[in-house]
Amino acid sequence: MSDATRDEWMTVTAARMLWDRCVCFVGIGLPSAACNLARLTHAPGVVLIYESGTIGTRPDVLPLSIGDGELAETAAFVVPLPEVFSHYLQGGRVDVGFLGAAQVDRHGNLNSTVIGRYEQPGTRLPGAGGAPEIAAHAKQTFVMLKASPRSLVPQLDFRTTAGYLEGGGARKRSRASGGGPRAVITDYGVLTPHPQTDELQLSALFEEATIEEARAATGWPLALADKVDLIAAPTVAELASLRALHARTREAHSRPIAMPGGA
Amino acid sequence: MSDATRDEWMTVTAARMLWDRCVCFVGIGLPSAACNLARLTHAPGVVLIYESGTIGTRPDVLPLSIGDGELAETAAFVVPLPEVFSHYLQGGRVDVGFLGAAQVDRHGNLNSTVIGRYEQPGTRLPGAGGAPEIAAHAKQTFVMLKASPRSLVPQLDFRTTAGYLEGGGARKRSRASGGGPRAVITDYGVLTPHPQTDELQLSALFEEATIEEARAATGWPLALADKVDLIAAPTVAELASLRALHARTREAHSRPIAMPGGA
Amino acid sequence: MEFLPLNEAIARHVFDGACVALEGFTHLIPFAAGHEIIRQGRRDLHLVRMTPDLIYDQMIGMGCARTLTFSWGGNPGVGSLHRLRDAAERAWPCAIELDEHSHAGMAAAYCAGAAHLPFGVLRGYLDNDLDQVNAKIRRVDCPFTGETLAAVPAIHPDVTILHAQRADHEGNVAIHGIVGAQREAAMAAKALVVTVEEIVDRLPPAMNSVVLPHWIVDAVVHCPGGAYPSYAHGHYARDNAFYQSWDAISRDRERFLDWMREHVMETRDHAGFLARLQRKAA
Amino acid sequence: MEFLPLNEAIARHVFDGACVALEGFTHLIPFAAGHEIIRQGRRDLHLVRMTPDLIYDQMIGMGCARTLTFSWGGNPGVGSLHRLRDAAERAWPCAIELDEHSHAGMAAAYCAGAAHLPFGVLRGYLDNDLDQVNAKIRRVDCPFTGETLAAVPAIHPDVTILHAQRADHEGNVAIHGIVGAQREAAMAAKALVVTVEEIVDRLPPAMNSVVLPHWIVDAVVHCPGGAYPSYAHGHYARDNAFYQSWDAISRDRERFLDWMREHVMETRDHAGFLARLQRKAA
Repeated sequence: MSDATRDEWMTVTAARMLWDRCVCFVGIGLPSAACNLARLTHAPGVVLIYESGTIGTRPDVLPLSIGDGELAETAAFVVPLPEVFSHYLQGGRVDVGFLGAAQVDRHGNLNSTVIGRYEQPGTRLPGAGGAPEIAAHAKQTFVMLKASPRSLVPQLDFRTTAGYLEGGGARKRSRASGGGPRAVITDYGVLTPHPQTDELQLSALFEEATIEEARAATGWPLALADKVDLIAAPTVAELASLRALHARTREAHSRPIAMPGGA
Repeated sequence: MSDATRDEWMTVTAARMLWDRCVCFVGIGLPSAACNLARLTHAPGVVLIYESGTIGTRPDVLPLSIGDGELAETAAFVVPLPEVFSHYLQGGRVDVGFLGAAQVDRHGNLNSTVIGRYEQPGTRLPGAGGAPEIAAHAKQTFVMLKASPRSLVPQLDFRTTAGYLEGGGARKRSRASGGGPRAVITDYGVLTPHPQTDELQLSALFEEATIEEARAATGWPLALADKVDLIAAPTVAELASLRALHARTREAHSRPIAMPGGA
Repeated sequence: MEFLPLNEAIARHVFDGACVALEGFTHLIPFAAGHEIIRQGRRDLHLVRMTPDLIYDQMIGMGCARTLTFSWGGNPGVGSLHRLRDAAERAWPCAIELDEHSHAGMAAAYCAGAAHLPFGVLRGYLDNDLDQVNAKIRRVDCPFTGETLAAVPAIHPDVTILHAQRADHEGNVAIHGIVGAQREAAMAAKALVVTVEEIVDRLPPAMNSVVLPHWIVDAVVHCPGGAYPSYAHGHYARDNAFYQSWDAISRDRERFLDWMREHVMETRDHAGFLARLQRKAA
Repeated sequence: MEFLPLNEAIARHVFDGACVALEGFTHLIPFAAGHEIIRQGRRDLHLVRMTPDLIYDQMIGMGCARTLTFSWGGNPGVGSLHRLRDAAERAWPCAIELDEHSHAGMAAAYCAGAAHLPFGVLRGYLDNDLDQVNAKIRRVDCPFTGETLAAVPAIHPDVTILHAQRADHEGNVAIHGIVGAQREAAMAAKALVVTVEEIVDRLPPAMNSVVLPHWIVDAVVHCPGGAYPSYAHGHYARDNAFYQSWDAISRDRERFLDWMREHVMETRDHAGFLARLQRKAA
C-alpha cells in the first residue's frame, strides 16, 4: 500500500503520460508539477513552454505564478508573449497542452469563466487565459482536475474551451486543428473519450481507488471503457523526486524576499 | 565659387532639410549620405532607421548595403525586419522617409520597378523594396534623384509608389496617412508641390545652377513656385564633413576582407 | 520625452475616463504607478491588462475602474481576485463592465494596436461561449482561401504604463527577462510612461533585445522597487508570500479598505509604501 | 533534428519544383547552401526571398528557378542583378515568373506563414500598380471599422534555409545582429535547414535574443564561412568588393557561366569554393 496522497497519484499519473522530447505547453498548478516531474524522471528532454514566453525552461523549484523569475533564468530563451501564441501554439509547434479547469463536461469541454449566469455570476472564476487556443491548437490536450459532481458535470455553466463539443465526432468536423483532450486525469484515475461518441469514460483507475468511488465523484453516469487499466502506485523513485521538488519549492517560497529600496 | 560637385550640393541640400531629433527612415545611396551628414553636422540627435532593422544607428562610414555590419554595431538596437515595417513605419512613428527612385512624375509619384511594359520589360529595375509603404506612412517624404528628362518624366511607366497621385488634392482623399513628398532634391535644386495642384515646381535653385538648366533636365514644362529661393553653396564645414565621411567610407570599403575559413 | 516624478507623470497622463494599460506579465508589474493612480483618486478608468493581478484588484476595489479589458483575472497560483469578484458579482464599490478575451485574442489585439491596424486576426474563439458575451469578438473571411477566422479590434490605450529595469538619459528603455505584451502595449498607446529601477549612462549592450526608443516614450520616472511585490529581473524577486497574504487581506471589504488606507492612501509615495511594509515586517 | 553535411542536407530537403526560401537580410545570406543547390542541379524551384541578392542571381542564371517571390531585386549599393534581369527581360536561360511584392507586404506574408494564418494584413499597396500585376495582392475589410486593407497570402516554403552563427548540440540555433525576416521564414516553413559557423556546447546567454529551438530545426550543417561573401556578425565582414566585382562578372552570359563553372560547379564544396577564391586572391 502506497503512502502517496491522491495529489501525488494524480501528478505521477499525469507525468507518466509525457514522453521524452515532447513539446509541452504547461498550465500552472498540478500540470506544472506533473510536467516538471516528468522532466526530472523519465523525460529529461521534454520541452516546457509557459505562456509567459519562457521556452525550454528547467526550473529547479515550481513557480507560484506562470511568470516567476525562476522560469526565465532556466529557460533556453524567452520570447514576447504574442509570439508564444502565434508562432508556437497557433503555428502548430506544440505536442501537448496541459490544462486545469473548474468544470469539465462529459465531452471534455471546459469551464473556467463563471459558475451561474455570465451577466449575474454566482462565482466569477479567473477566465480563459490561454486555454481556448491551447485546446484548439496543441496536437493533444491533457486536463487535470480533482473529481467531484461539481467539477465533472453533465452540463457546463459556460463553455470557455472546446473539447469534443457535443460529441459524436463534432470536433473533427470543427475548425480546431489539434486533436482535443486525450485524457482527463482526476484524483481517482483517468477518463478518456470513447472513440465514436467522444464521451469521457473511465479507462484507468488508481490501484487503490474503486469504480464506486469514481462514479460517486462524477456528475454524469460514468461508463467504463472497453478495458479499464489499473494504474500502479507511484514508485519510490517517482515519489522521492516529486517530494524533493515540493520540498525545494516550499523552502524557496518561504525564504523571505529582500524588499527593494525603500525610504 | 564653390568647388563642390553637384552630388555634394544635392547631399548638403538634403541634409539641411533634416532637423535634430527627427526620426528618419533612410534609403541607401544618396539619402544615406545626406542623413549621416545631417547627423555629423547640425542634427546630432537625428534617429536613423534602416529597413534592415537597425534603429538609432550612427555609422562611422557609409554602408554599401542597407544591412552592413557597421549599421548593427552602431545601432541603439536591432529589431526583426517585420517589426520595422509594422511597429515603426505603419505604426506612425517615423517623421521623414528618405527615398531614391528611377523616375518621378510631376505629381511626385515614383517608379522603381520597370522601364517599358511590366510583362515585357525594356529595363527591369530592382523593384519596390520599402518605398510604397515608406511613402504612405512617413509623416513626410523627401526624394533624391539626379535630374534628366528620363528621370523627371510626365508619365511613369509603372507607379511603384504613390506621391500625390493625379494631383489636385487626390492624395488627401486617399487612404495614405503620411503627408507625401514634400521635396524632390535634384542636382540643380529642389522641387516642391504646388499647394493646390500638387504639381512639382522649382522652389529652390543651387546658386550656381540656372533655371534654363533646370528646365532642360525636367521632362515636363517646369513651373516656378511663387518664390524661388537660392540655395547657398555647401559651407566649408559641411564639405569637410561630407568629404571626410566619403574618404573614411572609401578607405573602409577598399580594405581587404579576411576571408573566412577555407580549405 | 521628459523625466518626471511619479506623481507628476500620473497627473499629466492619467485622466478620469481614460483607457489605461498597466502591462507586464507577472514580471515588472507597475505597482507604484497603480498606487499613485489610486492616491490621485482617478475614476471611470477603462483598465486594460491581460492578467489584472493584485494591482488591478486594488484599483477596482478602490473604485477607479468602470471597464476592464482582460483575459485572466486571478491571483496567480493562489486563487481569486476578491475585489474583482466583488465588483463583478455584487457591483461593489461599483459595477464593472467586463470586456473579456482569451490570452491569444488579447495578444492579437495588442499586436494590431502596435501595428496601427484596426483589427487583429487569429485562429481562435473556436466553438466556445466567449463571443456570445463579447460583441467585440467577430469573424473575418480570408480573401484567398475563404476560411473564417476570428477578429478582434485593436487596443489603443490613451496611456500605457510599464515598469522596466533601465532607462538611459535620452529616455531609451531596456527590458529583459519575461516581457509579456509590454512591447506591443507600449507601441499601441497614445502615450507611454515608464517607471524604471535605474537611470544609467549607457544601456547594457543588447543587440537584439527589447528596447523602447526614446521618441516612443513620453515620460520616464525613476522609481526603484516600482514593481514590488511583482519583480524586476536582476533587481529583486517576486514576493510570493505577499501574493499569498493578499488572499486574506482582499477577501473582506473592511480589511481591504483598512490596508489600502494604511499602505497606499496614507503614504506619500512608493518609497513611503515600501518603508511602511518594511517597518511592519521588522 | 539531425546534423548533416551540407550536400546531404540539400539532397534530403531540396527537390525539383520545391518552394525554397534562403533568407537573411544582407547579413547571414546562405551562400554555401545556394551553391550546393546549383551543384546538385535542382530545377523549377520557386525561390522566395525579400532581396534576391547575388546568390539568387547565380541560381537564376544557372537555371534553377521557375518562379521568384521577392520585393527588391538588386545588388545593394551597386546596381542590377544582371542574371535576374536577363531572365526577366529575355528569358535566359529560361523564363521566370515574378511574384512581386513590397517589403512590407512580404514581411506580412512571412508573419502570416509563421503564425499559421492564411493571410497577412497591412496598410499597404495604396494607389500603386503592384496589385495590377500581382493577383496575390487583394483586399480585406475590417469587421469593426469597415476600412479596406491590403491582404497577402501566407508564405509557406517547403524548406527555409538560413545561415547562423551558432548551434548547440541539441540543434538550438542562435542568431545575432541583423536578423531580417529569418525568424518568420523559419517558423513559416515545412522544413528548416540551418548552416552555422560553429557548433558549441552552450549558446551564449541571451535572455531575449533570437533563438530557433531544436524541434523547429530539421537539419543543422556545420559550414564555416557559409554566408561569404555576405557576412556573419562577429565572424567575418561583408566582402563589399566582391559585391562590386559581381557586376562585371554577371553582366555577360559567358563570363558568368565560366565563373560559375570554375568556382561553384568544379569545386566540391564550400571549403573548396573559399579555397579557390583565396588562391586567386593570393
